[in-house]
Amino acid sequence: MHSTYFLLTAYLVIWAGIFAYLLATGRQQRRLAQRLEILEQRISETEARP
Amino acid sequence: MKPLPRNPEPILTLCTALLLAAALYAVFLHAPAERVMGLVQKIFYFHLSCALAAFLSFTTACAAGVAYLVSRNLKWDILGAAAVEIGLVFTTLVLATGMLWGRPVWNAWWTWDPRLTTSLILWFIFASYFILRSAVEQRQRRATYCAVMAIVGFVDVPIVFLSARLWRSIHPVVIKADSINMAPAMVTALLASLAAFTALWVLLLQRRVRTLALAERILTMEHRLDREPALSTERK
Amino acid sequence: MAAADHLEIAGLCKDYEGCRALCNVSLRLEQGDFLALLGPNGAGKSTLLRIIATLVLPDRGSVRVRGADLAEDPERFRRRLGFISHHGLFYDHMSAQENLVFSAALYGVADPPARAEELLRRVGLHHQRHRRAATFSRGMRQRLSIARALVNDPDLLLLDEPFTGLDRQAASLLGEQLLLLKERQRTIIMVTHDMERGLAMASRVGILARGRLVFLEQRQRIDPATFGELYHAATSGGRVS
Amino acid sequence: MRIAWLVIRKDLAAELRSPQAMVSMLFFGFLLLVILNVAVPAGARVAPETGAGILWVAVTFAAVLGLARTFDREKQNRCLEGLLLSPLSPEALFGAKMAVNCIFMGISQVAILPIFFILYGDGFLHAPVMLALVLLLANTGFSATGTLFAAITAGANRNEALLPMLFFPLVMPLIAMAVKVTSMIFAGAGPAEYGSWLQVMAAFALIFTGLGFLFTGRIIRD
Repeated sequence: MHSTYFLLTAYLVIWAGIFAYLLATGRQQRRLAQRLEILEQRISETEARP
Repeated sequence: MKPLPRNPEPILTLCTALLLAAALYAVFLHAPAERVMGLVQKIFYFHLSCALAAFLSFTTACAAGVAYLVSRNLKWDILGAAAVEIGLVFTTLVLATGMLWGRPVWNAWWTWDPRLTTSLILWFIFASYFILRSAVEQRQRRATYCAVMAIVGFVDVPIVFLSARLWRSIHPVVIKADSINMAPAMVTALLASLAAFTALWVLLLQRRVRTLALAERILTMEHRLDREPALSTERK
Repeated sequence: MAAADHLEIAGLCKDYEGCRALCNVSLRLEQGDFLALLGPNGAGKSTLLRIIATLVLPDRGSVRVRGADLAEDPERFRRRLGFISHHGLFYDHMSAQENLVFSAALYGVADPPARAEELLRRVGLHHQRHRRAATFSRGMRQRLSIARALVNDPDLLLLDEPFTGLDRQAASLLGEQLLLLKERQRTIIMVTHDMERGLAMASRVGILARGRLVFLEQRQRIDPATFGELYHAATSGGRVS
Repeated sequence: MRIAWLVIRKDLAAELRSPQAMVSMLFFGFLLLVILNVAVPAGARVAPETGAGILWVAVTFAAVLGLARTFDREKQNRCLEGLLLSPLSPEALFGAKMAVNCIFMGISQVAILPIFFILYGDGFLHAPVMLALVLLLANTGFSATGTLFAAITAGANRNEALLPMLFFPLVMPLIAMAVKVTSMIFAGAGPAEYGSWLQVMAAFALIFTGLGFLFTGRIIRD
């Protein structure tokens, strides 16, 4: 019975690990999207000028 | 500038999810419990799958390193960085699950078994890849250094394994002995989880490549906007 | 001694950090040409020189010397190459003489000590030859670095802003040596933003702006009086493509 | 070959004049031997494994200090550029620097070993020739890997701390094997028992020398 805890922990670790990684990469993606937005704004501003 | 290729993520995500569900079903409901080790043996399926994903990552990183050195095209550097990153995640999982398996089965969290030792040193080598990455500013130089690091690290792995084998030659090769007399349902479960993790690996890799490529493009455009006097605007 | 005749540069491109440092630069030089490359900061002048010197690999394009691609046998090409920048390229812990002997040996000069001796006299460091370079004054260091660059009697001499920061004595010494090399039909490429000096010494003048070679002409056909305007138009105004 | 020899001679002469690398390697090696003596209970004899471990900690940490200085002198006045502008090929440069590092390590070990035997007992002194062979193989592997990564860290920003972090994970198998063989020698085992280890060590040295020659050109030029 004791060994079942290890089994559960192992699967928990795998899912938690993958989930945490996805979370971290998702956050990076969002930050990038923000930067992209600012960038697009800057570009449209410069194009508006002669 | 090239448009990014169409996002294949939804289909891939769906496939991965289905495969993972199938693998979970096969592991927990289809495959029988192992007689000696009991339920804890079920760690093995996903543990080995993580190891496969890690191996795929580092092989990809090495191949990408070679491709970069030959072509000097930065897209290979991005692929390499993404692969090492994912490889590091999966190696961490391999080490963690390995310890959680070893504690009940071998009655020790850690033994200097060749596989364990190799995984640990591999983890160190590729963690240092990121330290190197963050320490080099200049883009092409960083790519070259990292490509060399990935190749050298990959070449080092068999030597690590060989030396670890010589180091503790008494240790039985646990996993191999298992897989030979595995029940057919166990083989099914193993194959299902291997397939699921390969799909997961592909999903993660293409996701990371896209993100890193996007980051690269944004950085370039910011540079360009800052540099070109004709296009510059006031930054707030 | 066989001199390197024409240097042929074809379609050189180089990106740095996603920005164009060089874009499709092509040019040919005859033996004995003295090319002054002008251009504002960041125009790609140094990059071009460093590619010719095989210090940097181009992304695209080739450099050929007497028909042979540099990438194929760079070591042999460098045997006949000289390079002067504002970095001394000599060792502080060695004496002037040791530095020159080492360089001469590196280039496979027949009798390194004799060559070092000759150069020390030429740049006026002979009486100080046993002093460590670290103890040299600025002007002496500059003269030592000129001597170092001439150690192999180069067929092709590359100069990266050689006159900036030189004191009067060193500048006139460098000028003399350059004229000497020019008389002996050596090919020289000098990157500078000093327009007057470029026009005074060169046989051809080129302007590099934003990584492109926007102007290239024989010196005789340039009118110094109007060149300033021309330079301004070429570098700031439009992209001449 | 001739040209690589020039660079070796220049570096050795510079070291002879002001032995910066040597002093730091020796000082640190001695220091480690003394510090690690704390781990040994007073009056107790050290087991061969522990002794070998202590010796190799001192040797490798001293070595990395020397390796970190590989390109130090080439950085003043951009002398590295000067070498790259000369007919010297990057491969010859790598060979020269690797040889210099190997020589420095050898000299430092000649001084560290007697101190080790004084502090930890001369009962270990069994097969000096075999010990020298182990040191030679390890030095070759260390200097090949170390020179390659010294070239990399010379182009990076925080290079003092960077080299050990890149270097140690890669040479870990080499250190492990060296410790193992040394402990067997200390325990009085014959060459037949550790012959296969020496082969793997030689293979490591060979592979990394090859990789060094292969990659130095690209590393230095980018």
